[in-house]
Amino acid sequence: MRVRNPGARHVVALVSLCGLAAAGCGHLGGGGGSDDTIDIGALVYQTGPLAQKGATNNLTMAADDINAAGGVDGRKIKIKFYDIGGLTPQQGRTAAQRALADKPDALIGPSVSAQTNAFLGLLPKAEVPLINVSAQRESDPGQPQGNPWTFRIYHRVDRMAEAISRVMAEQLKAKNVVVTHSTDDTSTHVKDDVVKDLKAKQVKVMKIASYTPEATDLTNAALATRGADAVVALGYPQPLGLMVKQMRANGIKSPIVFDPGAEAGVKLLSPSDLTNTSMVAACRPQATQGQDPVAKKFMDAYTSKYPGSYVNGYYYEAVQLIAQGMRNSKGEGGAKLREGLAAIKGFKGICGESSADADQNFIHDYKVVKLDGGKETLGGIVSGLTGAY
Amino acid sequence: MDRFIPLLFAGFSTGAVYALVASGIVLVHKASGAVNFAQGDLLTLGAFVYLAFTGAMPPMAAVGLTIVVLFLAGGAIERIVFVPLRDQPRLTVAVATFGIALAIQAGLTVWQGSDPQSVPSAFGHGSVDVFGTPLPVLSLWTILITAIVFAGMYALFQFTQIGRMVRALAADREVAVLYGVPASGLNFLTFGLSGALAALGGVLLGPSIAISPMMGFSIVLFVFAAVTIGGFDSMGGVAASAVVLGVAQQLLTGYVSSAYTNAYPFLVMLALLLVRPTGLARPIAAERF
Amino acid sequence: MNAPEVDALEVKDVKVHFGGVYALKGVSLTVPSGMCVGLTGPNGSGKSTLVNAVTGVVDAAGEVRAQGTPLQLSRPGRAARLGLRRTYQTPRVHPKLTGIENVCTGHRLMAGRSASAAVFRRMRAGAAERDRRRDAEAALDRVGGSAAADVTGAVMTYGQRRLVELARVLVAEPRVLLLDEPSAGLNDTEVTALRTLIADLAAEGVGVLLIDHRISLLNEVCDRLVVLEEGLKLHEGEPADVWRHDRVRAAYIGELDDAGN
Amino acid sequence: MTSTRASTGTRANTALGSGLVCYLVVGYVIAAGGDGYLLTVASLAAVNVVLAVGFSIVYAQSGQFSFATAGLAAAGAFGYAWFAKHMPAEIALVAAVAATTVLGLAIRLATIRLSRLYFAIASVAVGGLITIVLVNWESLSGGASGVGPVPAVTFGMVDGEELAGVFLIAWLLSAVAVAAGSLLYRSAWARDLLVVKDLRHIGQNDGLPIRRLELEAYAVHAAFTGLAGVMLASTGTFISIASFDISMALQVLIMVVLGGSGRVLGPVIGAAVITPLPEILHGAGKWSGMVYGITLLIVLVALPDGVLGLWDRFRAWARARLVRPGTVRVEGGSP
Repeated sequence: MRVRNPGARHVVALVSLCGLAAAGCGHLGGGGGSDDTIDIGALVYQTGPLAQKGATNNLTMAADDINAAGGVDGRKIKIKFYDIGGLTPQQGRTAAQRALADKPDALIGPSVSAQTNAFLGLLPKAEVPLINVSAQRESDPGQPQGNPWTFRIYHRVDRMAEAISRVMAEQLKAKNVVVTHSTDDTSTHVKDDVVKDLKAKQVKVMKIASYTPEATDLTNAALATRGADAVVALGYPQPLGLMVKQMRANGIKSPIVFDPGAEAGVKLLSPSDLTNTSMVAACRPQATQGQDPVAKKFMDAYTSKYPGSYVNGYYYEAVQLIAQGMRNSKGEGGAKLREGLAAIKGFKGICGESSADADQNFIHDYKVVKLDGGKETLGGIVSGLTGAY
Repeated sequence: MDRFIPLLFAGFSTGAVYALVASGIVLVHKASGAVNFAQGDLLTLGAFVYLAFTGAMPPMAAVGLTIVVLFLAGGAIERIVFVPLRDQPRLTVAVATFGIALAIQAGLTVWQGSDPQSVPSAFGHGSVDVFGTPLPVLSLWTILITAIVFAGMYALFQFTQIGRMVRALAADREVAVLYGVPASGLNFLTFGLSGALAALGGVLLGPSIAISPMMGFSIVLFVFAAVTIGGFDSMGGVAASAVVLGVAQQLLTGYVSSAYTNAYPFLVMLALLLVRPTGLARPIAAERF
Repeated sequence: MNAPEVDALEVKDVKVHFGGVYALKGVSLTVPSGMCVGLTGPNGSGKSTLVNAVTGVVDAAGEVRAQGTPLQLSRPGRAARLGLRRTYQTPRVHPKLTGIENVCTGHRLMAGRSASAAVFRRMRAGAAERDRRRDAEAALDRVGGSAAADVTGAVMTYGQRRLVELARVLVAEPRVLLLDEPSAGLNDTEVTALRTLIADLAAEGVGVLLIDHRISLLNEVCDRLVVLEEGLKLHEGEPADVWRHDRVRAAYIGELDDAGN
Repeated sequence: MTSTRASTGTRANTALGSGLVCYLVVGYVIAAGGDGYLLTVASLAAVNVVLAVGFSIVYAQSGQFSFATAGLAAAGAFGYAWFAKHMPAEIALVAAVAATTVLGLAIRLATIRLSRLYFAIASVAVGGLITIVLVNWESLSGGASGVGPVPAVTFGMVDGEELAGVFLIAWLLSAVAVAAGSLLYRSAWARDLLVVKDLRHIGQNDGLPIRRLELEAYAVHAAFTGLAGVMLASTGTFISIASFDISMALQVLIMVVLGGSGRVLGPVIGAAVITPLPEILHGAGKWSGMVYGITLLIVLVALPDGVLGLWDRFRAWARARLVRPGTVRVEGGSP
């Protein structure tokens, strides 16, 4: 009597689940930080909503430049890219785990704060320092979720607010201001600080208009800015560009100061919409190349090597800083590299002068970038930023 | 009160575009009884195709060509997905349209990248003074063009032979086929028409916002609120509820709170569904409980 | 006859309309317990609409009592609680369930048929399931459908589907049974089996309303016969004399030659 | 006549037993040998298994299509994160799952009179609403930047900081969910759900409590989805509202459709295949989104019954070929 094999169906489950295990085991034997190369793991966005941010070109060029100049004490820099793929914290954590499995010397972080927070806890055990490219204060070493293995190359929320309010008060001499922001967390934090700073400088905040990051019609926010002699605009690129377009469409011509969220949004606006607008950014070689020979050299090299590609000074400078950190730590990774990075003072890079402070943030002088007519020119530098609180 | 008129007009113009998309969904539902979740992404596709064409030809020609391309795209979707799934339950067909939506979004991301892009307007720029307040020219054109299109469709469905056949198909598919209505040919036509409507929506909405491959889904969510209220079978009911929802959303955002902008259409829809579980218009498959 | 039995089903002046069309224009009939009442009439006379009205699937006006208790119309599922079951013109069986499983779904024993019981009270659920399967097998045997016990609905023959549906209805031990053209598509031996089954059910005190066109079946098994035409009761009486009634013949068979057949 | 059917009951139990043992062995192998990356992907697989089993019961078995999966999972995750601040993690788990079940019941009760198509659309709205409310409920969800570090569920058996241990607990939880799912699938209740799905009015006329069954199916879906949300928070140690967008509802749908319905094995296979797909697709880079959409289309058109359906058809085909000549096949009887 043929006995039907009861477990036959379950063999299928076992086989497919083993497939999962095998797919993973392939990662066990990843290359360690071998001696002759300095391995950097870069968490970037090749697919999903933030895809094609041009980060890969900037990182590759930085490594090529350093290796061309003889590398770090003879050791070549090798960058491996890990696609995060989306905006969820799980994707950030998975990409970080994949990078750490290859035992890199250093990591260059994602630009979404929630994703950075999702894997900060892994760094102390892996003893791998991270150059963080997101704006939230939570990832700073002193913070509850932070740890001493993170360094920030990007602007920080409170410093950005201080810079913007100083531009409004000192440069634009505005008396009546309207602040608009999308309700994502970073913009909300910057808005709170800007409002506090402006009040401290006796600048009247007429109205605060907020909109959701995925709003598709911003007439309400645009109309709220009517009557202000200057407008602060914070938030995601898409709604930011849309709001300015609807302000101009409704005949509102007052000057506007953006935070870096506008970077991608600016491309959506016609040159005429951009009259009387400026943006504050921590690292903007495109604008500082007029005054800064280092930025000029980088911009010329980059635009010739990758014509039309998106310039991202933060990623380029991050690789340079890791190389400098390695020089300070005499080629030692782990805790030594961390101390090497923390010891960087007055490093002359494409973002101007970078030096690590107590919170291990590198950039302290933010640049005011005028955007009139769609061309970027330097409208001044706000220095000595300590963060309002 | 200087904000009321601009908000009202903004509501009318977005409501008009959503009415176009909603009528596309109603058309597909009339012809095949299925719900098309990919209608919003067809609008996005229309906007990107129009953007690509504007580079090579004058705006009005680009608009015309985009409508033709989307007409064929709508027909192709009917052939590839709806015909093989004809006898599957309605939910499976609705789920298949999700597959189409995902494929369009991903295809656009590969083709155009995920950064938002701006689209040149084929119908005028800047603002014009109406009743003393500056209003975007584009939204005035949007309202006008949508009104003309709906009048045209009303005439098509009431007075022409094709229109009568489509309505017969919607009323009772088997009987209509028995009477010699060319069901498969008509299906292709109605899907094509819904594609063309989405293209028009894309061309009108595109220039007033920034387009990105991922925007289709938030549009279809809004439109579903309108379709649920207006009923799945009445073009007029759906168009009216789309405009009402558009205006309600703008006014509520302006005068109540802007944190819940995207939630207002759903709140209105849920409130209504709890009161009348089969929507306002003539109940279709009234489930008797 | 012991104390006067309450009527199994009492229908008073039931009206049903779809838009302008009046399917039932006020029909009244009673099915005493333990009796079989036939309901017949040309197609479109409102037979199935009456069954739908009684089971609350269609909006209806008028008054219906099952086992003496009044029934809220236009509310499906209420009739079932009062022991009323019906079958369908085209037998409805679930394609993915076997014969036994289809019959079990009709069983009234609800123990073990909840999510929590299935996971936490497995002993009780197991016992209840065995009882249901035993009753289902008995019901299938009774209607002669045991061959379809392990066959899934999709591959059942038409006859098997009819018998499984009949078993699903019987396993609930109904007090009132509405049979909607049960003899359609059956061969002679199956019709005789059906006749004895209906007779046994009536003997057990079940009130049976038999809707059919097979005149021989109606005459042999029904105690009374009701004829409907265009939503109205044309005539009611003993099967034998109903056919002699000229209006019935005119409506049903058209002009009859003198031989009366 | 002792029916042969009784024996299938015991045989099915051994099949479940052996299946679960295989499942746990795989979990142990991954926990012992896997590196951080594999543990993270496997934890996501465990979460997806629980999500898929819950969704397949409400969609494939009872025919109710629900888009609120992302909202319910978010409620489970943030509920757990909040409860875990005030009580031990294990009790917080139970509290979060219970809260999500009640939320699911409330949603279904409010929409019980809707036809299935309208409920599908209403569930999209409800899912969206839950997300919007959570984003604005700062104290619970930490707004857009999320909440963390969230304590891991350990039942005292593993060290909360240690990745492999936390993963093993999540895998055990998913094994419990699979076992419960299997019991539910083989129960008389699941059979009644099929009638609710395909023979609605007939079931009603037979006295089946249609609404109670639909509510129960939705409550089970909410409980499983809430548990999945808790596991996501426990293994991820950090959650933000960005984790729960509409793509989660789509992913669960693809798993159930691909896996096939009727048995708990369907969603398990669906989760085992779909979870590593994005990791494998990294090579495809920007084409991965396209592959997702097209997979869904192909599976729906070509494999309406999913992998399980294919496997059953293959076995029927194989049995018809491989039966030794001369064996008398009794019509319908099992050997």
